[in-house]
Amino acid sequence: MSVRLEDFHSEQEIAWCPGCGNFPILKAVKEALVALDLAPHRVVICSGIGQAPKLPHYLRVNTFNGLHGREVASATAVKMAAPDLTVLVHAGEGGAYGEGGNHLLHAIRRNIDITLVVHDNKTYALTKGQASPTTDFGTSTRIQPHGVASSPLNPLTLAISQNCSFVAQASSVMPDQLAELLQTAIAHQGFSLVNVLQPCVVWDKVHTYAYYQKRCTPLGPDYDPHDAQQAFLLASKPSDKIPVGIIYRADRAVFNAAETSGLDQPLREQAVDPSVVSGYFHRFR
Amino acid sequence: MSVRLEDFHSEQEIAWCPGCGNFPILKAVKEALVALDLAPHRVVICSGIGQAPKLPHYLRVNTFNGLHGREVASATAVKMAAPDLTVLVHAGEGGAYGEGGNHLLHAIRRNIDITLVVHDNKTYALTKGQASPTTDFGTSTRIQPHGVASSPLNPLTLAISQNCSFVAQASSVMPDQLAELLQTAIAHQGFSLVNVLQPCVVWDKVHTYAYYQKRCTPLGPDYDPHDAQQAFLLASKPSDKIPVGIIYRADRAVFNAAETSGLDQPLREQAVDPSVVSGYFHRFR
Amino acid sequence: MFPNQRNLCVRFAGAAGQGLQTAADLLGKAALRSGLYAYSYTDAGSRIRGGLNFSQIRVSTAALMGVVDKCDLLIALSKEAGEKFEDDLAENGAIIGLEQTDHPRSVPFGLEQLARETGSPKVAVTVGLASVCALLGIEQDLIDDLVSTRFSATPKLTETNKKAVSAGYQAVREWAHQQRYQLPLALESAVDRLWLTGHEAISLGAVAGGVKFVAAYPMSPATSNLTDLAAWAQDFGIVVEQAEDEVAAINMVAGASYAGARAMTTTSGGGFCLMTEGISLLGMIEAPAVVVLGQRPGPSTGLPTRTAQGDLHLVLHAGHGFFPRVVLAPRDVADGFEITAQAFDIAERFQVPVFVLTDQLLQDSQAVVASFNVANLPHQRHLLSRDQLNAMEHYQRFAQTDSGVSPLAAPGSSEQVVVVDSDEHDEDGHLIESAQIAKRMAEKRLRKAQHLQQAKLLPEPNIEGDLEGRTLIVSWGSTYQTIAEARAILRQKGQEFAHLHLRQLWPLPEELLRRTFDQSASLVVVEANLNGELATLLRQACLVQADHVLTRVDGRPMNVQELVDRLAGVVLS
Amino acid sequence: MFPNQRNLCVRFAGAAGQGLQTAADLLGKAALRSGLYAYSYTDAGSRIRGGLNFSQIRVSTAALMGVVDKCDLLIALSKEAGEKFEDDLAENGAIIGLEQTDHPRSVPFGLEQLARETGSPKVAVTVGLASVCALLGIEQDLIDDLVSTRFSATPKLTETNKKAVSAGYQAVREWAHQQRYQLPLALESAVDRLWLTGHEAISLGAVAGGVKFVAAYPMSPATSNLTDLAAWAQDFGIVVEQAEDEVAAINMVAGASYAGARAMTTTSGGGFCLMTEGISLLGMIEAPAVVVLGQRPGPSTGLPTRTAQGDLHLVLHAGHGFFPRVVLAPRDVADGFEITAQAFDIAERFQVPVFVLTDQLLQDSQAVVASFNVANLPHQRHLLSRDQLNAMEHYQRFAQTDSGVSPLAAPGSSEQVVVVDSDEHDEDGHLIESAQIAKRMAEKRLRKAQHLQQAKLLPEPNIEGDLEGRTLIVSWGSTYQTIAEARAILRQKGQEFAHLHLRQLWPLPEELLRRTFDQSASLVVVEANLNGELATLLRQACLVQADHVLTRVDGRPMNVQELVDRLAGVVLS
Ligand SMILES: Cc1ncc(C[n+]2csc(CCOP(=O)(O)OP(=O)(O)O)c2C)c(N)n1
Ligand SMILES: Cc1ncc(C[n+]2csc(CCOP(=O)(O)OP(=O)(O)O)c2C)c(N)n1
Ligand code: SF4
Ligand code: SF4
Ligand SMILES: [Mg+2]
Ligand SMILES: [Mg+2]
Repeated sequence: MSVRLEDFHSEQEIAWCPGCGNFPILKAVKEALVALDLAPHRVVICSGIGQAPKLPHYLRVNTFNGLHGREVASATAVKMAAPDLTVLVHAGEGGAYGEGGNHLLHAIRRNIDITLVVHDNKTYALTKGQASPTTDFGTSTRIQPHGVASSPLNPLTLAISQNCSFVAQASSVMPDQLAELLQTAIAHQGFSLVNVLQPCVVWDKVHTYAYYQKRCTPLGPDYDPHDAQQAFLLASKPSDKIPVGIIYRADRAVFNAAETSGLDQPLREQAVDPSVVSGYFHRFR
Repeated sequence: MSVRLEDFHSEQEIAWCPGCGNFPILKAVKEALVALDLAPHRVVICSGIGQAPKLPHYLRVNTFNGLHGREVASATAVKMAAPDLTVLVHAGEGGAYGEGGNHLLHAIRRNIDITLVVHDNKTYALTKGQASPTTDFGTSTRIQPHGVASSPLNPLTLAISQNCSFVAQASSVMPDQLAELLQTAIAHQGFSLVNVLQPCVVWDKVHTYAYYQKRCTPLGPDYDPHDAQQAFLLASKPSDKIPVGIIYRADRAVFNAAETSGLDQPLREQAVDPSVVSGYFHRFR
Repeated sequence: MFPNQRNLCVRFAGAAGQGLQTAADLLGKAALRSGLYAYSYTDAGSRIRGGLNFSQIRVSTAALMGVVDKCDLLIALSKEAGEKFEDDLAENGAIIGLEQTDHPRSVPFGLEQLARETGSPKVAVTVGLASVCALLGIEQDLIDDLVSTRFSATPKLTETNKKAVSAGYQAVREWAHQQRYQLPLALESAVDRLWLTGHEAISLGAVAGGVKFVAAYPMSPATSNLTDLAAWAQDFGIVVEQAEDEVAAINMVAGASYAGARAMTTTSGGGFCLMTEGISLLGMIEAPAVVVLGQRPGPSTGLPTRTAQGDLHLVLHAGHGFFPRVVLAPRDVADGFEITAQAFDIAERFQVPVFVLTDQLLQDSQAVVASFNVANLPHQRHLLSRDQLNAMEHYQRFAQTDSGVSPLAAPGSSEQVVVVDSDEHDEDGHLIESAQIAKRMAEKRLRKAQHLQQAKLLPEPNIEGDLEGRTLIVSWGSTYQTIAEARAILRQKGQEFAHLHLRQLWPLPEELLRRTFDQSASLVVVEANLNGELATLLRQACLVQADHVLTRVDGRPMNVQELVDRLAGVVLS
Repeated sequence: MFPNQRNLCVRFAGAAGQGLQTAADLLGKAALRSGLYAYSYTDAGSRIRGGLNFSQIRVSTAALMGVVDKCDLLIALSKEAGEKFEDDLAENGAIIGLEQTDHPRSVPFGLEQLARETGSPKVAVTVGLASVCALLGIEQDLIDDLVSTRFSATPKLTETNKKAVSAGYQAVREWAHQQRYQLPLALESAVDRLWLTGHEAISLGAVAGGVKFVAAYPMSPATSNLTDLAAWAQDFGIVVEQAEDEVAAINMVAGASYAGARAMTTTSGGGFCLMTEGISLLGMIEAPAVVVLGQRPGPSTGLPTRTAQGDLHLVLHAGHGFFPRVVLAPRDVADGFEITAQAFDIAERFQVPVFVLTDQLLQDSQAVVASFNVANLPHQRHLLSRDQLNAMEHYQRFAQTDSGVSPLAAPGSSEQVVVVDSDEHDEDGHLIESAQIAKRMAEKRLRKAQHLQQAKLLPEPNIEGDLEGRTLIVSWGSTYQTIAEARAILRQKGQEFAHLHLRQLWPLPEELLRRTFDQSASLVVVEANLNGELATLLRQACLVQADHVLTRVDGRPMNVQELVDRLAGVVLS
């Protein structure tokens, strides 16, 4: 029997604002999981704290809703412990690129098979609209009344620069393409970064639905995501057209925890046998 | 009276191993400071924990030897508080790219005028030779007996990807060029990253003096560091020639703490006057 | 209490985003300008729109800053708000809802309809505010004025809101029962008072304490201090930086402090945990710093927008290894100012981290308080001057002294260099391996801790009430006013309690405590946590066991009536 | 003690990189194989080459694992080593140096010259090792064998080292005084014993406890556990990951634990601080985990390669908000095995973080111990099986129970989903705002803490010695053997002390403690920190004030003679 949308139905009341750009993402994730025939109990969604990270409560799925900015670290371990499960991370860009920037860098290095979906709304939404790492230079906020003095982080070039094996951009305003991209990202073996441009209807009056509708431009069929140079150029060059689609792909060895452990079963299945240590006693004689 | 090498003389016993690649860096820093006529009391060197971070003790200079991986964060604040002083950071690549990776990312975004010198010896030397973020894939260490399973971080492309205003690479095996580069980096207004390839004679038998002597190739006079595309290509492409020199430069606004504070004197000079708050009382009536 | 009541409690209830806090704020300001007192606090969930929140404000003729559970006027800005809170109505209270209902307490008008008549249903909250003001007897002009100022940026909004104010006043005038809520006004006294939140008081205290550097990462309920100081940065000359994470924030504070700035950070429990390695660094390099910790219920993310007093032992033991520290906790809004201003002086004078423990209740509470006296606050820096430094042969950052406090210098002040190290170091600040030096420096830090224990930081706490043979209440932090009010009520009922409220939690005034405990018949500790943090500290410091520990752990503030009942129960038990 | 002494202390002293630890290791192994006991510890600075370090090893006919300050044989591998330590020679001790000197205690040969004769001056340390073995009466074949195995990778090195062994034996044979150092051997008993370090015992304990996931970031003195487990990973089936930082490490542990793995991390104080937010997360999501904390002197970086017991209160209060936890501390090398194995079972059984407090002394100490008994160790997992889960209508991760412990399931085990949240949550694991649920869940955690307090975790501690009317020594952690030996010496002098050594620091056996304190005449706490961490905990938990707290704060271990003197002084005072 194949997986249906209803399997993901959750009773939880959704605490997002009406019209929030997170809704299309929630819908897209469910659709992607259904399309991949992944049942709720075969999937773990990890998240931290923020608006985006509330997502896993809004579908029926294994959920590790941990700490702000640490979602990638925890998800990495979930995958190491349970390689048989599909592991997704939903994070705000504040968590993923701010508090948790270091984990992202090193997750890319590891190329562990998890999919990081960043709900990039260019603001710390849950804490009421402070600048986030992707807020534009000069934007004024309550903590930066004279304008943000740092340049925004570019997550795409960052990931490309470290040869991240899957780098994509999507937007809440193109929900079908988003669902499709998520499906590809989840299916991709290795670390996938999907930066989703998500309007926040409360704190950001610039990056609205209309803003993205006007600018988001799917990559053409000619675009070759395997060309790092081209990807770098595309992602770094400021332009009125915001590229959405798979920006970069690299063929890289996928992190395999079994290589260090030699185990072929998930760690939850491992029994305890204190007597194994006796096999080592000769080393200490 | 101009600054002399002897002004930097320190009585401290140097705890590095004989032949360590840190010695040429120590010498080069002193030379760069002398060349820039910067007296010891006008300079602050920040560092963390590791072999490299011991450096500031080995010259007479204002020293903030703080926490492993946090040197950039502390240095950022030293510069904000004392814009009149020259601020350098000496870090191991473990501190700068591992424990402290997030601070590096955000220091690049801020473009604050400090110079980060990373002693990149591809190992956690002080803690006895574990893999560091720049250790080659597959290298076996005591913690990675079956080989490092992550790809090495590429600090140069990382910095270029975020439009870091000054990105250079140098090596202990070319001490004169190193001193010159440091001089340029310190003189540069904005955040400078100098990745110094530093042989560790104890833990790394591959990246020896000979290894670097054979490979390190200064950039030619035709190389234009302002071209991001070219810099990215140069820094990302594996090659037998390791480029040393200024890899990338970008013209960017320099972080200026006075813009938020409106102060034109360093913070140490600021008096305390509780009565200033009275000027605000009308707001609360 | 009718008809002569001298205080009135108003609850604005509805969804996040409906302007509940703004309404309470404006009402408080109106009260202030009318010579009344006011106190408000907020009950909100962790979302930006929707849900069920309230802001409750007491308006009174004398300062009354306890949290109470009943309200006289419920301004229900949603149907659910009316239903959920109707049981919280005090005797003779009234419900002012979106619609007039057949609830016996409903006023004979509906806010939504009146709002719609002004042209915008969104101003229902303003109609509610106006009707409250009308009931209290506050002049309409005053509210008009406040509303105009608040919405001055958008003239259209001003217009609709002013219409809403009219509508509210008009509706009340038409209602027969208006008089019973009126309070006597005393307009002349307003000038000596302020209406401000706990976080504003703390932020102003930081300014008075000379803060020049703030690095922090947003986290409820401490974000507000960062926001205040960022907004005020240019007026007071403060470098304010939003750090990439809390680890950066505290290491920035350490760097700025080293460079001679009065530096602070502000965070909540989770963020504070990330700072603890840096706190230990401050201890080792003896860098002055102020950490404002806004408590909320844990563990972990817990209840992010609610209140608790669960981090006392956390700050007492944060950071590995031993080093001296000071822990202070303001008892109410006004105290936030005083304590924070003092914290900066103490930090620099003794070169220690000083923790200011606040909590969501205190941070987001707003109160009419006496205007702050700034004349007696410390106003000296404790840094060596250029001349003093130049006169020295060789400056040693960690020179041995009897008190353990070494003369402090900032780099760049003179030709001397300033060396600090997170490793154990010698007097010069250089790292060492020697057992002798290690011992000497550890003992220096211990001496400093002992010196702090002897030093006068804050004045000794008062014992309120007559101690002899009575039950003593011991408490700390934001519960003060609520306990004080509960005691007053109990006194009227013939039950006297003495009260000792600690503003300085570390070092503790141990001698005073022991003396006081000896004199009291029994000991009740009141605090909002699961495990009796203060009670445990008293065991440790004074070898005394509280007879009762009254706690509350659901993230909601203790209230006066609850305390009256529980304290009465304690005596009976 | 000559000529019938039954133990001999050898100090290998020189620079980092000279192979001092290897020498001690091989000597211990030789002792083990000769039926003797051995105990060694290391005194080293934070550098890779140079400086002045030593490894000191006691070889004895009975188990003697106290730290002593004097050595019988000083193997001085540098001139400075000879000069620095000559005062530490015991009566009748001898110096074996690089050169023969005119020091009255110098043996009539020099290691460097003998080494040079073998072709490599670098093997001076092997010559030294061999001469010690020769003096002890250990068979040359045995050492030859050990040296061959150690250098089996490089035949050339084996060759020179074997020559060095010969040279050492030869030199001793030519020296008249060799007999006086000989110990009686008992070869047959070797098979039941192990020679291993504290960190190896702890790492083996982790394996016996079923560890399946390790994430950590290197930090002295805890790196060694990470190294051990990484080396053994494939043999025992363990996922070992070097994290990018400590914050990642603990959040990985939380993730792996959620996914059903027995998970641990290992770190020291500074790294632990960075983990504390994650510790609070473990508390909130009730994830089992073991944290091995290797203590070293703080604050901050402190003395990175030295020892301390300064982080007891840190682990007791790490993480914001209240949640149950367990703190254990092995008392010696063998105990490291037992305690760590138990820690994993306790963690999973009660779904709490369990802290294993070790320190540099214990980690790097090496001892001959009885082979570990694995038969009685717990060997059950406490996870719901697929069948159990399938039989449930609806699995609730945080179901209410009397004990506060909810049935534990891992995601993927069945079709049930497992939901955890760092926010306050309901029984399903979903985040909530409700006051009622918040209270219920906080009380569930409190019940679990109380349940832990009642539960039998480790056996109650023994009181050693006769308590009645005597002074009681209370201690914890790595000081145990040194205190035991000091007591034995004092007993011979007619001064009896009782001794209570705590292996379980939290929850404390409060009742036993109170009973014991009541019976003893006075109380001395012995611990290696500045501020009496255990003494403070006893005040808090038992309302008892230690009469004396004997501390040491310079990063060097307390030694037997020092304790003998100080304990004697305590009784006189
Ligand atoms: C360690 C820590 N620091 C700070 C916070 C407070 N906090 C909660 S959400 C958040 C920012 C959320 O921004 P983002 O990650 O972009 O998510 P969004 O709400 O925009 O979806 C912050 C700072 C926290 N929970 N934990
Ligand atoms: C928070 C923290 N974690 C771990 C350590 C232990 N530590 C000290 S130095 C070091 C690594 C040093 O490597 P690197 O930064 O590359 O410097 P190097 O010694 O190679 O020059 C580590 C892990 C520490 N001091 N602090
Ligand atoms: S604040 Fe913004 S991101 Fe958060 S729920 Fe509302 S619209 Fe969405
Ligand atoms: S271990 Fe390596 S990096 Fe460290 S001092 Fe020795 S040679 Fe230099
Ligand atoms: Mg965001
Ligand atoms: Mg390194």
